[in-house]
Amino acid sequence: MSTKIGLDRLIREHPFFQGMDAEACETLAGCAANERFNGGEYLIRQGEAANKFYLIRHGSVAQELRVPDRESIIVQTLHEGEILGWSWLVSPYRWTMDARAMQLTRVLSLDAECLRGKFANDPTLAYELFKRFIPVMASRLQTSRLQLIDIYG
Amino acid sequence: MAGKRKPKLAVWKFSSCDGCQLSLLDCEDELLTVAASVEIAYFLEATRATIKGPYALSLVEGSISTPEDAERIRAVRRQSKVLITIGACATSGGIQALRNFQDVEQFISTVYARPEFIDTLATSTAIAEHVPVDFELRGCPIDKHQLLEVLNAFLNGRKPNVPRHSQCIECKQAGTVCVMVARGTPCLGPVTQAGCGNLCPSCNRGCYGCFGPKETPNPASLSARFGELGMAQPAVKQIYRLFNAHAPEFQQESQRHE
Amino acid sequence: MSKQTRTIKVDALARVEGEGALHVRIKDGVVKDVKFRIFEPPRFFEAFLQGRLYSEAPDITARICGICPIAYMMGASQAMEDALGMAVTGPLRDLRRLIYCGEWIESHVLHAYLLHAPDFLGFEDAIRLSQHHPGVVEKALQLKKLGNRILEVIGGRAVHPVNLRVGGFYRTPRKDAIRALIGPLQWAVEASLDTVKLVGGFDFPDYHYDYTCVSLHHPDEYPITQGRLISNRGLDIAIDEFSNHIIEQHVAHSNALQGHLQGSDCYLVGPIARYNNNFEQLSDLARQAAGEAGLGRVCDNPFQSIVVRAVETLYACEEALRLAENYEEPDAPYVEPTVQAGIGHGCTEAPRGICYHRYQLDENGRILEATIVPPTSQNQLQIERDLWGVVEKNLDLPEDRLKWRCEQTIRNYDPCISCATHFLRLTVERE
Amino acid sequence: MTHNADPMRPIPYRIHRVRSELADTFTLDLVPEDGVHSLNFAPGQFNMVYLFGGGEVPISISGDPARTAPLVHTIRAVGPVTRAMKALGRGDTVGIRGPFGTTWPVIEAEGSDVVIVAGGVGLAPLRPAIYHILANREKYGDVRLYYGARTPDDILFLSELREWRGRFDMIVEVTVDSARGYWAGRVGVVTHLLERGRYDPEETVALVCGPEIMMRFAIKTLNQRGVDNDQIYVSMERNMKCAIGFCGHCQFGPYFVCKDGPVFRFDQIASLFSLREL
Amino acid sequence: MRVEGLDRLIKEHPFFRDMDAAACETIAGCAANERFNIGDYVFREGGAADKFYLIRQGTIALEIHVPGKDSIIVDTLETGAILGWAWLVPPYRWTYDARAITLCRMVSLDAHCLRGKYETDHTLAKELFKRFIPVMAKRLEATRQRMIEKAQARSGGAGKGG
Amino acid sequence: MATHYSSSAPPVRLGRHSLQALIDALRGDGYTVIGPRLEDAAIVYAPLESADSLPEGWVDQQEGGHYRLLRGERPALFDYVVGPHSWKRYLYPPRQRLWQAHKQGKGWRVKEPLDNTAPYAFIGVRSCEIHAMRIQDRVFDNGAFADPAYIKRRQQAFIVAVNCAHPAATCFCTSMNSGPRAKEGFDLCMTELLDEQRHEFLVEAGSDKGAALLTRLPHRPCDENDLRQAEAVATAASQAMQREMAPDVAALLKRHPEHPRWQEVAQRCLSCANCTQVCPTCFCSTVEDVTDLSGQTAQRWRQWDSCFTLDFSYIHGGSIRRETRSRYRQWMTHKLSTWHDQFDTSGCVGCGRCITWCPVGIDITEEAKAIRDSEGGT
Repeated sequence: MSTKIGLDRLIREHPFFQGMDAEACETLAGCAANERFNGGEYLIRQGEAANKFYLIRHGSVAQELRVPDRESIIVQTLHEGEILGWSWLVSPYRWTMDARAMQLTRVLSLDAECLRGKFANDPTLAYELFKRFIPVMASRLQTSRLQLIDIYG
Repeated sequence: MAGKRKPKLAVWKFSSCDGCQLSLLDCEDELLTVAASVEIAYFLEATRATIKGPYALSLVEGSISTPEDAERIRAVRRQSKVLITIGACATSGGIQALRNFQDVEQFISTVYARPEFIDTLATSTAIAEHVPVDFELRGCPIDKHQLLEVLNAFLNGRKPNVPRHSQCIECKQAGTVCVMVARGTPCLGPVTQAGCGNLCPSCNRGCYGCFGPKETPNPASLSARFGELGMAQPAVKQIYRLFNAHAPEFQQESQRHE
Repeated sequence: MSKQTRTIKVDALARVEGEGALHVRIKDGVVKDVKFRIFEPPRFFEAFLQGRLYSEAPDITARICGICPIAYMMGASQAMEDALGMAVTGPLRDLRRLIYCGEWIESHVLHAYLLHAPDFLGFEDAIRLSQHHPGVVEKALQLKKLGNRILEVIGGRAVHPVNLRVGGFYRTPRKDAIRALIGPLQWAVEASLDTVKLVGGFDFPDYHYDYTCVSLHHPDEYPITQGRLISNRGLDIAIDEFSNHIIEQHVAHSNALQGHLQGSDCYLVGPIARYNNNFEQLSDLARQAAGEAGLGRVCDNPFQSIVVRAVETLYACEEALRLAENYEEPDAPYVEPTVQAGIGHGCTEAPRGICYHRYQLDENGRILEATIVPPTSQNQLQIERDLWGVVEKNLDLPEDRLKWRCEQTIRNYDPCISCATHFLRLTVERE
Repeated sequence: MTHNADPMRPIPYRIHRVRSELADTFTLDLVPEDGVHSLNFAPGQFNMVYLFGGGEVPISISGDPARTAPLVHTIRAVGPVTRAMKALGRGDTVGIRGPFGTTWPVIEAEGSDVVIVAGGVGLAPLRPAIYHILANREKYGDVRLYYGARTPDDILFLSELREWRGRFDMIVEVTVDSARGYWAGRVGVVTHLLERGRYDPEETVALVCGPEIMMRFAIKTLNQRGVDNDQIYVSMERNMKCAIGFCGHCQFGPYFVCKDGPVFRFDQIASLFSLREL
Repeated sequence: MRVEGLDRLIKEHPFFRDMDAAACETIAGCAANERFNIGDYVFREGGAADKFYLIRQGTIALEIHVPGKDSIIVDTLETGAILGWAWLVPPYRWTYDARAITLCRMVSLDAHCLRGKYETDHTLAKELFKRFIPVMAKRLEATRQRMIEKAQARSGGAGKGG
Repeated sequence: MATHYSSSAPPVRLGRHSLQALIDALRGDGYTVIGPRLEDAAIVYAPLESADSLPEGWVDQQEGGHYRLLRGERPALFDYVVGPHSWKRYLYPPRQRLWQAHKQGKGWRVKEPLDNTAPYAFIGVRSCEIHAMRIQDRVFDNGAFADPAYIKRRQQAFIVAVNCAHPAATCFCTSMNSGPRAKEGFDLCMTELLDEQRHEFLVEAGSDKGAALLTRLPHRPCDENDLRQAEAVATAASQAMQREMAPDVAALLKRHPEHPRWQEVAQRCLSCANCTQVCPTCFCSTVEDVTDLSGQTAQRWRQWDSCFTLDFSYIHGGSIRRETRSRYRQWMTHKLSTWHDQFDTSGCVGCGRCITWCPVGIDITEEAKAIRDSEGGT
């Protein structure tokens, strides 16, 4: 049980969940697990079932797109305090990219199945969670678009 | 530049009056210096000697008006590191582009007794409509000083001082009095690119657009003014249909008055 | 898809004499066929002149030729003046003659030195010539520049001048501008005298032809802007009878129409024709220089056209000098035309020979029909005839020499810069 | 400052050294041809660098302001003049007019934290400011450099960045738009660094230099983080021909960028910055 | 009358597929019809983001203005798409220019009005947000795909040089 | 600017025929005298040797895009106002060489050109034109930098002003506080006094240089009546002014960078740059680098430019002001508004040239008024 309490705190302290009330964090902690990846290890593989998302606690993760016959291209790196993964929210719930730990990386994973179960009776929890996803996605979308247009040209 | 091999110059002719390449020979004071600075490798108007490509610089005169020419210009492009078009024919199809507005079959039969001997395209088009062009030198004919400037800029590796602004700027700087304001003479100067040396206004006549449209011209507003000066609609149409009739901005404006 | 078959059509296009090719067929050492082919793409001037205003014709027709735009502008202007029942006389006429002299000087010097002389001296071009004879070429360029300067002072620019119009000029030059030409023209008279001497000393291939020479003739002056059409075979007509005597024909191998003289299969226009028909009108100095350069009263060797051109250059310099010295600013730059329906003819002596215009106007001054007959189309048949003769005489020459000789033969005519010069593809078929 | 009698006349400088920085970017070290002309500059100022017969371009000085010789310019070959300059070598001559323009607020920023935001070749005009700040390190609070480049191959001054990154008194973060797998650094735009950087918005003076579009998004992010416009300095680029306020080309609202800029405190120009085609 | 019409337009729009009728009606209370001609700006970068749009018909280009150059089109949105989520993200300012490149008919939804409704009705919020997330994810993915293509084109060229 | 205009000499009268003496005296002092002349259907500023070349008896008729010279009813020498030229053509020539460099080994030697231009004497300078010169003085000496060639020409120049008697319909100097009466900034200032009895000029000296010259000319003292008559000329001119600039236009334009009127005027504007070229204060220039074919010499030339050209705002990759809308906004806002920020004065002197010489007659006062009217209120 001590782990649960610990997870709860980790969730509360993660910037993504800033402002989330304690009760909700506790609920979420019920779906959470600590995970650890060594440098070079993959957190996520393109095409596989997306049944989690991650809060990065330490380390960094490279999001990579595979390119036929060539080395993958890193489209973004994620670092401490950031989240990884929303394909669990988007049909057909498969990862669209690889995510590789660039060094020893500690994350908190949240199980999608479990979360969905909690949302069913708690629209406020869903609202609170989704509300946080949207700005992150908006920021990543904007970042990607800026990367695409070559703003340093 | 010293010690380097002289760049090879080629001069090509398509459908045209020869006046623009003649401008090079009209550079009497500079011709021999030019000849000393470049290797004249292909210039039929000046020499029967020809040297094989590739060429560092090709000057292209004339428009594309036959199927063979459409092929030939591609070959010229392939052999040319830098390709510069010279004159209204090469940059906008020239006066022969007036055919683009009409039925070319009828043109042929107006002129030739045996139309079946003539092989021509229905249109006369600019070089840039067929191959990439590095720089376009305007004018019907080009101004020889501008031609020298382009050659000079090429040899010195700099940007040519060939402004794309209006003829009016040239008139005003020369102190030439505006014929439109002071005499009511319709003048294309405000929509025409500078470069001729404000010839027509300094002869008290309106500019007739030899140098083609300036950057971002506003012919619709100018045409409205022509109307206020008493110019009839058909004349407004015709004034844009001369040596740069096929230049998009002039073409559109003339079509507005059909 | 031939719409109608008309063998005679005067309603014809004025071509820029342009890109040319030569085809000679020789069988068993006998010339079977010679074709001088003009493949300059057609540009349809006569067609798009239809519907334009009379006043636009000089500027539009100028674009037929970049080397002799004055010939076209002047021919068109005078034809329009004829149609509108007016005439330009006095100082304005003199000014026209002066600018035309500029064109003769510019065109003749260009041809003589830059295009033709290298043939006689065995150089590929004037630039190579200049490496061996720098002084000659530099002087030639200065002379040519003076011709252009006359065009610029009166016309605004050398190629496609802007200042000429039906009725005269848009703006007449200031007296001081014209007077400034006097000094250089005095030099030019001397320089062109030297030219006559120089080219008179060239080696001329032995070839003679009994030409039918057609030119203008004017009782008071060497013909440039005006006159009657005459020939050395008795033709003597006003220019409005031109089309009754000369027909144009379209042949398969040429984009240019060929001119024929009624009653004679081919004829010659240009410097030799002018010279032969108007020797007496030349200045004393010019006649004397011609004689000293080995020209007779009549020239029958087309290779000597370079000498005739030099003589005409001398004359044009003298004439320009006289006109410049007498220049006074006219009261008005032009005679105001009165628009009316009509038909008009204009014919002037372009550097290469007579250039004829005919226009029909409606009552608003719009062009209903236009005909322009440039000198080159008139000379085309004669060029082929000369080629035939020259090839026959030189069958033993190696191919490259024969080719060069053929080119030189064409260049005798200065038919147009691009074909007169060096765009000749010679195919010799030996069967 | 030794001013030329005629501010429009260039002083010949000889190229002492050419360093190739990136595929299209190079650095010229220049010494005066007469051996005596000296030119003191402040970080952020620029010179008009003239290629004889080729044309003149405004180039920020990228050397150490504490050293008057050689004069250092880092140039990206983007136009005809700069491309032709790329072909120059040791011993060739260029003309110099300058220095011109306003400077980075290295004095005003004393006592504050400094966030330096650079994009692409925009690091070059900031380098004199970095030199100055590091030379006077004790006068400043935290110093951060956030630098964005297109790819790892487009990172300017790589060895110096490494050196600075190794210092304990400066944080250097570099990010690229895209990279292959071997790249161990960050991928993402520079604004992302600003979003997450641990600077204190209240205490920060930000120096921003890069293409206008990059600056636009950087400023937006800084604002979002709570850095006010009067704490942000930017280096503007406009068509500078005379560099002395005579020719009018670089006008930007009530300013001439050559004379009143290129460095502006952003609140001076915030309202102009959003206007199109100003 | 008008509200009823909007209600139907909202129900029929793919974005709101499977949304229950009552929710659609609630949303319709925040809706208005809008029309933009070719070249019109729907919004401009930096402007207050107080709406989002359902594109009923037409094409919208999302652009970034670059001084001295043609605007860069970062995306085009067509019939059936939605436009705008800056109203969900502080500081609620548009990040791009949106310009009609054909005649566009749209339904706009007022942000203040919506916020008022969903802040008390989290089911409505959830329904709305869960529709936004996949749309954003798709666009993000498309953008990254283009990044890859661009990176490949670039390195492809450089590779040949070696 | 070091030139000080002030003099305590009393006004005098100069007869019509003493103008030749004035011209001769100036020429004798080494000045190139420039004055109004009728050329090509307009009054232009050209070298003047004889007072007979002055456009006697001509008046001008001006409107937007319209200029005609007509015979006036009286043989006045200065009954027209300003034409297409301005004095900046002489003080700040359309094209001038800045310097020239010669190759020497691997290096280059830069030489400044010798400016041997004789000093100018300008005859017939109007009050608005004096204001324009003073505005350009601030441009070409901005404290940090100065244009030596301009300053030399300007300091050497001798200014003979003329008070306007009949403003053109396009004039609006009264509302710009720049005329019609010349108050300072001249060496001499003349008011033409012409009636049945006499044809004279009342001449005031504005500088010691002017006063000194005046003593060398045949003149007579003035009486009260002369002064009154001269004053009446200026007053009548002021009252005849037909156009005016919207008040507080500087602040007005600052409020409206995105006004729809900019788009509307762009429909008419040709971006031909005539307004900037005829404007006596517009100072924008560009430079051309000129080389010889062999690359042994390089020159730099400065020439007039205009904010109406596409190239004007070019930075690598493209131009900032691509639309005519933004170019017109730039010009008008600069002239009437941001000019104050930069030079502490308006850039407009109300001479009306930009109105007259706009081929399509765009009227800067009308444009300002339209924006002002859109604000409503008083």
